[in-house]
Amino acid sequence: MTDNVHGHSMTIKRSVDEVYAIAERDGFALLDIAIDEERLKRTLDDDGCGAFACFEGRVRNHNNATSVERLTYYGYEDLAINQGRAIIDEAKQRFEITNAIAIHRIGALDIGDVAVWVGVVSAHRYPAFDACRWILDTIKADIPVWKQEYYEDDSSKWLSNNG
Amino acid sequence: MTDNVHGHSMTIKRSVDEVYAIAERDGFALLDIAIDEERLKRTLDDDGCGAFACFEGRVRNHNNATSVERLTYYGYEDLAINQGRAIIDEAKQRFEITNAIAIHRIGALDIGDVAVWVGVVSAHRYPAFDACRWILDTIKADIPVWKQEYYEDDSSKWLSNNG
Amino acid sequence: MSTLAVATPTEAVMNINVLYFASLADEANCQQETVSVPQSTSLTELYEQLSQKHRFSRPQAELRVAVNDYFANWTDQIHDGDSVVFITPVAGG
Amino acid sequence: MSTLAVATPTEAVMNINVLYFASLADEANCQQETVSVPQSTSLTELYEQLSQKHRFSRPQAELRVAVNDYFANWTDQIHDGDSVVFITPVAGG
Repeated sequence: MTDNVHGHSMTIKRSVDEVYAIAERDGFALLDIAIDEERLKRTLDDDGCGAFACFEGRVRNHNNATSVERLTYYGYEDLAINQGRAIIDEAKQRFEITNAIAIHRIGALDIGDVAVWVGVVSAHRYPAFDACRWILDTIKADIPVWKQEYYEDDSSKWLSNNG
Repeated sequence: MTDNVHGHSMTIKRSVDEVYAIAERDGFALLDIAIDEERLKRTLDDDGCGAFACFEGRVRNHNNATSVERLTYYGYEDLAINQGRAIIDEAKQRFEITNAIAIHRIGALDIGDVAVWVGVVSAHRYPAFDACRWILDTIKADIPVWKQEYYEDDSSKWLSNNG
Repeated sequence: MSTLAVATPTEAVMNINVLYFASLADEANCQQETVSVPQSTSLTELYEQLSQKHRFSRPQAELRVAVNDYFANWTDQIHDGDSVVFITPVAGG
Repeated sequence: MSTLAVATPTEAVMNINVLYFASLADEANCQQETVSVPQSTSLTELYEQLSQKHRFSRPQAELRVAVNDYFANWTDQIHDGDSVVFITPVAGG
């Protein structure tokens, strides 16, 4: 039952190349396979930038004291892309940065898999750090992605970032 | 003349494998070839960590309004390694992080080359960001590395981080 | 396609495509449905009606709403053919 | 190996290995030298003497000092065989 009613939010409609093209143009996209961090990083190469800050959110093997086996992320792709574009645009206005890119992965992830990647380049270091953190926080607050944790006894639950 | 009196500070005494072994054990080393970011990142893999923050300081093509052709970094290797160990130890006490590694490159670098790499893993995201920034700031303040910028007209000057 | 009880044949109606995600999809037991509602129906009224139908556990105050793939205000008007999604607290990252 | 003028033959002397980096290497026109100084010579006195010899442009107040590959205090004592480095403002990153 779960797979039926969530099938539309576990995979994306776009091709992988489309996803990276959207990420390069708009700064954000959803992807349903492993994130190619080197590809995103290369997209940000800029001779005028002395600073590159990046963050990877990975699936960890515990949540508080509970052991986690795997995690499934579900996303509302079209809203995520529209909202992601707005977040990256706002980051470029708030901080002295040259460029920023983020991708959130959806689907079934294993321990250690990268769920979200954020990279920022700027001339100087503090705006890169500040923008990277702000983009991550704003993605976690506003991008329509949900997650369900699965435990050793095969039970699961919906998680929430804000209570 | 310049090369004679600075020769000892443009290359390292240790082998590349020794450098990465020291970085893995103590958290900091100097290197005189391109930094292998993927190798450092793999060293930090930890299933208990949901957060990986990293920073790359790259040679940019300008400093204020002046066009920069290349940059040479000079380092005092043995002091750098001792001081780097102290910095990483202190970072682990100050912040809720699991591990941290940084490498500073010395020698002649081209535009776009990575001069310094800092990576931090932790269970949660804010300590990773905070520690990464603190380690970078402290490296810039305390690690005995100096740099000379070379300009289009072949002139050069010593730079200083603190005036 | 389901029709809500409040839409009577004599009124002008609009068809709204509602998508469900996360716990709302579990509770509605579907990914999407098209509902016919009177033309003046507000987003708040739409959620109230669907909430009764599917016995959603989240009150509207805990949700955001998106119209045609953009976040919207609960006071925004909707029109025939619009796509509406009620957004439970997100949990990315 | 150079010997500083202040070290007279009747005093006990210590040999200190001094390494130079960055602008101090330019001004000293060497990477390192071994100097013989009276046994009670302080780091401050050592810098003063070498500064006169090489006409260093940086006053001591702008420098840090390292002994045997660790940062030291200017008031730390040095001993025969020690390695000393005067550290101009660093510029890594």
